[in-house]
Amino acid sequence: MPSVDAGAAPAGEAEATADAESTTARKGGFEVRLANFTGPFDLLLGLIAKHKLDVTELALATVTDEFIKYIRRLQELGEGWALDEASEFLVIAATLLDLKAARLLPAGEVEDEEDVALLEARDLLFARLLQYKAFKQLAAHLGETLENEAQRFPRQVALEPHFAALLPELIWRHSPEQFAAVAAKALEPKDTTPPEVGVDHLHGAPVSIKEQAEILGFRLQFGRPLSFRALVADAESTLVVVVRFLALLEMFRDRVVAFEQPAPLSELTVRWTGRPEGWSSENLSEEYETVAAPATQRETDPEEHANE
Amino acid sequence: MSDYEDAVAGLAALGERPGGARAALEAVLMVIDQPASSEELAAGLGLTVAVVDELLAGLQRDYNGYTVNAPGTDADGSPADAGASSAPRGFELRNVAGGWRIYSRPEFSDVVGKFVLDGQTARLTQAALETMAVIAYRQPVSRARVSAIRGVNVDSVVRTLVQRGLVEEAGTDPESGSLLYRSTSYFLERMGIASLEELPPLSPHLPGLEGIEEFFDAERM
Amino acid sequence: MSDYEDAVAGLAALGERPGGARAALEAVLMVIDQPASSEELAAGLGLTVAVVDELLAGLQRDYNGYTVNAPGTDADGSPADAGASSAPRGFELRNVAGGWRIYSRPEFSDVVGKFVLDGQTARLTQAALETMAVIAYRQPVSRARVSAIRGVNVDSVVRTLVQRGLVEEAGTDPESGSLLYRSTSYFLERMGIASLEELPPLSPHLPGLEGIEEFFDAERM
Repeated sequence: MPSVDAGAAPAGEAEATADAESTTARKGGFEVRLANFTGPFDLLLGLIAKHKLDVTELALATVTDEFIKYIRRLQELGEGWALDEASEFLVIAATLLDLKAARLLPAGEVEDEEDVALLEARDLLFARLLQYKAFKQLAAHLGETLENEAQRFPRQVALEPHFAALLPELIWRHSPEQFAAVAAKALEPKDTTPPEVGVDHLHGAPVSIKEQAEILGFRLQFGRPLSFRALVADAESTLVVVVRFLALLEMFRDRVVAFEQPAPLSELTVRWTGRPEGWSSENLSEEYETVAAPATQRETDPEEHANE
Repeated sequence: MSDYEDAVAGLAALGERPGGARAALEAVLMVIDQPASSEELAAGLGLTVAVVDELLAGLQRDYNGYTVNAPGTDADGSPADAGASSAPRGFELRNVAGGWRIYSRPEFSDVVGKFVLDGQTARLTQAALETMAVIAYRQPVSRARVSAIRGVNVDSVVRTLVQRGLVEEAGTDPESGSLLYRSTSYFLERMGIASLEELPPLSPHLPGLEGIEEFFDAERM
Repeated sequence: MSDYEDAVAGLAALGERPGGARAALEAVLMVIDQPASSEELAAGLGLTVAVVDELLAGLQRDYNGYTVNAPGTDADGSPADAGASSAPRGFELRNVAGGWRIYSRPEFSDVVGKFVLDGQTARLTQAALETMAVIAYRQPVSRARVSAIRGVNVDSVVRTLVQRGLVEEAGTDPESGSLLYRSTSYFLERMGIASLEELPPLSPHLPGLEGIEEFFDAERM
């Protein structure tokens, strides 16, 4: 089903390929007509179909070049191509490239671990591709059925007045102010669901900026100026070093510490400048409070910063 | 007589379909919400008003249970009457205020009334209340837009609000062609306010409204 | 057998009216604005489900244009079939999303479309269809899992499907805590099927299913 209602297309996928098509028309020379692929599997299936290959055949290398050429083209087009999509494409391109490279090697020698891993990667790719193919076929069926069904119009007429009159009188207890509150809540943007980013592969222990600021504050407030090196001497991991540095920046913004560094890359000395009492890490700038306020959120914050 | 030729052409096209022009007319009558005049029906079906009037009369008799041979049936043997039955149906075709619509037969109003009342509550659901709020503050607004704002499909809820007289149709969107809805004077009455201007402003609850507005426009379907 | 007695009493009362129980059922079908199950209809009419099912089947045949003597018609001569006609009507009675409802016949979609302004929604994109398929066959399912199957992020597509009322949230996964999604009854309605079992089976599309299935369960997010 190449004809896709572009008007209703959700952002991302359709836009990227729409751009791609127009560019192809302009530049020419690129043999693959950039159809409206909905993802890497779709593209892969498209290329396999074009070469009349069976998905189950070991001829994927034939389409690898084209696949990678296509990715490169998409990359050149740049904008409108979402990061997560790009990475999916690249993961598959990398797998294909591996497989293609493996085919250039003498056959029949599956001995070392790398070869086994490659075979597993191939099986994984095949399996995912087959699964996707199945759902794509079912999607076509859904599309046809929905289209056929749209030919029928259900009877859903308004209730005849004498029946409507039978309905019990509506109970309405909302004052205009309460109603406005309902409206404000209903009109609040709900689109706060963050895209699901997998963090399973991250194993950093939870480190909180406030917690580290508390430690730093305690050491500086009741002692002499300390070098950054000394302040992080007991840090058990790089993550703690990073978080302590961020905490210092926060404290600097709150004007409770000052820095001294005689020359670039030389020793950084930190000095307490705040009043001796009345400071606590709870007073850190609001920006961090909003990020770190909920107890559950706090744990993941340092990780996020560490990632950046 | 181009009208006549058009009508014949229309009849021919419809005649090839199962049930012919009569069934086409029935199909329309069965799903339209607002009564339609014979002129409107004729225009939509590509038939002359005379032909539509005849078909309408045939359907009316048919639903009322006259048989093909009963008195009052046209003798011209038009295909419209070929399928007429002998027992009245549970519905009837009525011409009300210049428009035709299919209604349930009054003999069964007690049964139908009982069915309609079953499961009806006197209170609006939270979903209905929120939808009402969005319509009141964003009117005139299409269902698609309310759906986008609320993040769920609101078709049946809007129908309930219309049925309850709190919301009414307000023309169509010139761009998308979709129906627009607005609040009714009954809504104002229930809120105890004289006009929409008396609705409390949203700004205190909702800072940065402008940005949100854009956001929803971009997301529009 | 109080059920039976009730049913007989109901039948008797309705039987005295023109068109009888069949017409009463038709009258109710005229006012419902969403599919009604045979149980709901039976309760509203004071008939047994078995009787209502038989009446519904009779009406369905009747609207489709079978004559009384046509094959497939019950031989018991129930009043439901007394008025059956030979030409199909412009509408049909269908069992969709677990309930019965009257629809205009698809042959007249072009004509009816002119009169029904807001009935139809825009077509789904390829991406939306694929996402819908995965959710329909793997429900309840998280977005992450749908993404894994489709190979692309599906957040915005799922949001669109939720707004269109085709998909809804179905709690959270006890392990990962991520939101789960399932298809709605509106999806069944739009598909014209009574339940999810009527979807074509997935297995023929998946070669060598056994091994793969295990494999994907392991991959499950």
